[in-house]
Amino acid sequence: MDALRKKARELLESGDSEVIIGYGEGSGNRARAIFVQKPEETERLILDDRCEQNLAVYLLKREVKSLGKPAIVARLPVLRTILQLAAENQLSDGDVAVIGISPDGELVDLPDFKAIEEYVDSLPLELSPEEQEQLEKIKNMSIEDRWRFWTDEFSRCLKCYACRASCPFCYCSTCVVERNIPQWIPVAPHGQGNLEWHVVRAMHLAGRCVNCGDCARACPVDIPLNLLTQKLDEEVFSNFGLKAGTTSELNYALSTFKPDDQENFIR
Amino acid sequence: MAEFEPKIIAFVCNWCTYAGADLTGTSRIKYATNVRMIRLPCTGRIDFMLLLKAFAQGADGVIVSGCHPGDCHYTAGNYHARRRWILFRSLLDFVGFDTRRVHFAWVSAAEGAKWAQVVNSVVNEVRELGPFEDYQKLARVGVE
Amino acid sequence: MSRIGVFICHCGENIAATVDPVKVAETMSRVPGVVHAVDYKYMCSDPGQNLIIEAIKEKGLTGVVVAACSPRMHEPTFRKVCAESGLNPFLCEMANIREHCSWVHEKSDITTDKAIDLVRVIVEKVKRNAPLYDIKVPVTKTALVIGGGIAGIQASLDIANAGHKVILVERDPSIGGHMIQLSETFPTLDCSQCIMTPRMVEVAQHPNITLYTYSEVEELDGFIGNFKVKIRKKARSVDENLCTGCGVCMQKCPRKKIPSEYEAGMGMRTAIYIPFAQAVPNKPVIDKDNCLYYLKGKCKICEKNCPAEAIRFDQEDEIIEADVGAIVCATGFDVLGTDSFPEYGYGKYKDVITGLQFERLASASGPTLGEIRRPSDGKEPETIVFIACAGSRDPAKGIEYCSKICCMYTAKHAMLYKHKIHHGKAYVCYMDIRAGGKMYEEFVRRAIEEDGVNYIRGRVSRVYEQDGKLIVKGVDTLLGSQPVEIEADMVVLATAAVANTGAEDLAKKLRVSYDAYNFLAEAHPKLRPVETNTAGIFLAGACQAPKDIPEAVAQASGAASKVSALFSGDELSREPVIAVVNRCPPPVFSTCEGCFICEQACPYQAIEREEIKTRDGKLIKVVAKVNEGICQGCGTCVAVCRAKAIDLQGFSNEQVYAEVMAL
Amino acid sequence: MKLGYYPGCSLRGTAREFDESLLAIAPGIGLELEEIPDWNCCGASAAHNLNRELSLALPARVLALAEKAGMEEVLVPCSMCFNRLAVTRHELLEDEELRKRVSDIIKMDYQGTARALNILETLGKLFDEGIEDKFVKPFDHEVACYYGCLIVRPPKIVQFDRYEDPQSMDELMKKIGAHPIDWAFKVECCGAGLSISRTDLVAKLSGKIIEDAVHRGAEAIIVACPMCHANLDMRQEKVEKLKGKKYSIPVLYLTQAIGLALGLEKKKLSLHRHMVPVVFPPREKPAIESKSKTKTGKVAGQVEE
Repeated sequence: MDALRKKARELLESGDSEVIIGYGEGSGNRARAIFVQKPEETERLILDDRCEQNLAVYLLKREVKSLGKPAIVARLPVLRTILQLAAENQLSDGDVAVIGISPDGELVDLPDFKAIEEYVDSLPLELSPEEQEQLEKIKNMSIEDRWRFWTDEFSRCLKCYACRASCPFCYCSTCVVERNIPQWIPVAPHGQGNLEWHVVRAMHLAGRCVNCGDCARACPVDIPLNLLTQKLDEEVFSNFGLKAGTTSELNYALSTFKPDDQENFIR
Repeated sequence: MAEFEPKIIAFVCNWCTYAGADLTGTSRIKYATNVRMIRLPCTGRIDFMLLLKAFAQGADGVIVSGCHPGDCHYTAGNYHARRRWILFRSLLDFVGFDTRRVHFAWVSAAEGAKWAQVVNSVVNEVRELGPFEDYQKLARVGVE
Repeated sequence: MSRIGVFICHCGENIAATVDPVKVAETMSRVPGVVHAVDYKYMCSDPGQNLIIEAIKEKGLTGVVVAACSPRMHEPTFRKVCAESGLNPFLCEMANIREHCSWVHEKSDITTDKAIDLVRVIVEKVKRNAPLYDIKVPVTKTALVIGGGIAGIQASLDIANAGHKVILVERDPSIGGHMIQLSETFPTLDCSQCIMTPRMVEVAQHPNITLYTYSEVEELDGFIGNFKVKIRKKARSVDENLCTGCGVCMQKCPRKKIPSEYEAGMGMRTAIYIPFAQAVPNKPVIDKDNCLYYLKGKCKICEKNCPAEAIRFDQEDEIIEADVGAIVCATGFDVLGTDSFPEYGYGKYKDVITGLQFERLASASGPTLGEIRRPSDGKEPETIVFIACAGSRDPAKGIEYCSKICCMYTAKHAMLYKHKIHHGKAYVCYMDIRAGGKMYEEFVRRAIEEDGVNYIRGRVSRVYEQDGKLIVKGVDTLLGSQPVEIEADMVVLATAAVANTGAEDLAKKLRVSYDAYNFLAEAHPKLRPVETNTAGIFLAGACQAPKDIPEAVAQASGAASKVSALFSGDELSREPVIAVVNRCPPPVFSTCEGCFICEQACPYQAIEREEIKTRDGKLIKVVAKVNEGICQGCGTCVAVCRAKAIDLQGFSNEQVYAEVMAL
Repeated sequence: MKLGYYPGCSLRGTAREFDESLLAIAPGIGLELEEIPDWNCCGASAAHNLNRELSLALPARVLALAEKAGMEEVLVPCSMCFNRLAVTRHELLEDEELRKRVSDIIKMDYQGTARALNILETLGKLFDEGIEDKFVKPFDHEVACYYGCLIVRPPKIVQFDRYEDPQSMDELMKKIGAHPIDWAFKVECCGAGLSISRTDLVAKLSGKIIEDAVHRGAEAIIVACPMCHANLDMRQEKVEKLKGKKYSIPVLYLTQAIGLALGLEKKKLSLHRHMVPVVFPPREKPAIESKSKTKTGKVAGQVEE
């Protein structure tokens, strides 16, 4: 933690960065995102298991951009997010100083995208055993049970869009749900509209999601939304051999193809 | 009581399947009346949201059809579409949506007979499944 | 509020027999936004069209729906009608209640209900149609002609004489193609070279024609009016500017026994060679596969002897890039591979040759100076048999089509033989004689009646050697299938004409379609025989199907006139069914966030990047922009755009959504 | 190699030497044969001129039996039988309706898994496994390989060798030390269809074949078809009468030639059953210098007993 604070202080003092996006103490013994602009305030930065939010979501928020050149405390999901955002033309090399954090909490020096790519490449990207287990559980259900499970989960959805707000890849200034000519997705939070919303959201994240899990954490009614994107991530990898957030060059599952992609389901 | 007649909405590309269905007509091959066709330039244009909307609108089954791989009038639209459907189908299946109601086909401008056969078999399969009440019911969940 | 007019066509009985047009019209009239709904027997007829014109004027229609046949049939017709009455043509759409309804269902209320649905869908769409205006694209007034045979030459000259620039690309070291290999030509028996060489010279000297021989099309992109082509100019190993074509190098070259392509293997050439005396350009190339220097690293005799010091062993291929507005593909044909006829002993017996080889034997410029002498021992063949349809019309050989030219050139060959060897016996074994063409039948009769060629109707089953004779075993079906055996000195096979080598690759490069035999496909077999289905690319000659000289020339001129028409204006207009990126007020400016996933998805590289800046030039954001010249309107970008920031004119999200909602 | 075996009627009658010689060489070349239980006539050569369904049902039953016995590949030496079995399989796989109908007729469901192998294909495979060293007595003779009409035709169905100018038998013969001549009548018809009704035509047709073979210096004609053998061997005397000259050229089944190369006794190979005695008089110079290489030092003469 001291190393982190020291590094943050250096960045601010040297003027290389004007704001550090990191974790600090929040209410109720939770960690929250803080935005440190003064060297002396770097003491507020913390780093422990509670710090799991994907801070990269703030990189594209106008309010944060207005604070000046950022540095960001970056665990694996943040690193992958940065690469994916770069691939999608939302970040350029040098836009953000990265304070890399290894899985065991050590500082990693990652000067540029290339370094990040190599580092991400060196880490395992599989789901955690717990995540995998939860996914398998649902996959193994009968289709009727799956339908019951999800419609029941979605029935609680309030359309508060916290999932969207927490997702670094939902950076559209006007989301498709806000479009009303045509009104693709009904505003009313009824079962059908909710299902449509979550299917659309998952499809929009297919091949882009880096599985930070924030959507699920953000959901006030505890819908395990990350399962949807995890499932698609699995499909994208098994079908097309692609993984989001591993390269800063765009190589997106749905804007590329192979002539021999599987089509056993097509008549 | 009369047999249940499913409502099938088809999204087809202009150059292969729409033309193929024209050929079905010019060859006077009869097929089930249940299908309503919506014409788009290319399967690449067919947004998965249109399929959701079709079901929301009360479709019991949906057909998406375009040019065979390699035949796309726009060279690659159908390849992009194919990837889209691979993911969309698996997602639908994952949320418990019965994918036997969503059908994909390659029907070329020369395959008038195949179009009739595709429509008929889809109509029969969906008739077996019965009306898509599960999905219609959803529209009431949370409102009532 | 839109004012839609709906026009239901009976198409005589075609629709009315199973669909009730009156009920459809009546139902439509009650649809909100529909101010006019009528049915009529033939909407495409003049009175039918007038119904529309009047309604547009009187009812002030903002949209027209014609419920009739397939839009692929009559959409242009009705859009034209609207345009003429002052309504933007893109506010008119068709509901297909014939091919997709009346023709495929029995007469019943259900069928009529379906028709009603189909019309309602289109009504809802048209309510949301926006007026669209044709897109103007600039045209590069230079044509690329691929292939320097008679078709390519004719096309080039016609286009060039119309005042446009032409780039002519030929794969071989000289232009001339197959025609320059021919001896005399049917049905007039005038010498091929006498009529061909002046054209070749004209090409070489024409101010509007740039000629690249020994060159191939490497790569093509762009679109009609604006193609970009890369041409690979293969290294000749000779500096064309210095070379005077004196030919000393050829006299000195130690490698003299290489079968000459021009002589179809009947004669030999050297490793450094000019394919034939009248070649254009008359400059040699070094055949790297046979040159001692390239094989063994030493020799260079040509270099030592070249008075102009033009030899360049280190010369490398050159890539030439050019902008062209239209392309004529004239890549010609080839003759069926020699290994296809074990039963005729081709390749086994020296004196069994192809028609093309016979042309060289009969040609005054050929290896025998026009004397018919058999390859094995140079003797005059006393008896010669011509076998027609060698491969053609023969499913067993995988060639089911008729090669079309063989009947005529076989008659010509037999004739030439008789003219040169009067006492000789000439037989033609044929299936049918197909002599459709001006003076063709008369020509064949002449061969039979005046020159006394023996025509035997029947297939040849086998040719084998026995005691120095070629025994031709066949049957005479006109004599009650009598088996026939002819002891011949020489046998000439009218081998099938097949697609040229590399035709498939080229087709892929040009993105034009081709048939099962690799012949390039025309856009329509009857009505658009010189166009391909790729706009701006045309066909000339035997690359499309076997053709004789007059046909090839006629088609070449046809293609040339298409090109000239294309070049007649400074810009051409295309349908505005293309994608557009939206714009909206600040602070958003466009809902496009510039992720450029559309850029990667676009099959045509039609997506460009545009910077939105403040008045004082400060960059706000980079968004996608569609190049309306390149966009073909497939809409793949629309489907991958999460923000729905890009939409397809004519098939917009709003329109398609409304169509679904109408069901 | 283990294969199902369908001898067919001729190999148990007029062509028993084909059967006997095949079974004689089998062990030597690593071939194991299991005869199809309760097999029946394939219907050749009459059935397909009379009744289509019958002509398909007869071979279908044979194939179905093979399937039942779990055989995938069945060796069918007689080229007539082979042709019928191959054609039947092809037609039934083409037309599901027909397959059902025929299955009803034979009261067995023929799936199409079992398929017929001709003798050339089979021996070809075996020889590729490098068994040359087994041929202790090279069959050092000029031979005319005669394929007849049926083994390579119809090409669409049998899809084997170059049907106008086949090579497979020539290759086999080279492997056993023989010297195939280049001649023109490899796939010429011997007149089999008329071998009973119009023996005069048979003599004419077969005559040409024998004439050319002898003319080009062949010491023996090698066949793979009972009908061809009957016409060239049994009818040779008639041919000689017709042509007014003596040929007495031995006509061997390829299995017999292979047997000799393997060093088996003539008797084991049933050579004694032939009309034209299988003897090789000391060579005088052939009428046409054949293309084959100069002989290995070995003196040609009678086949050693």
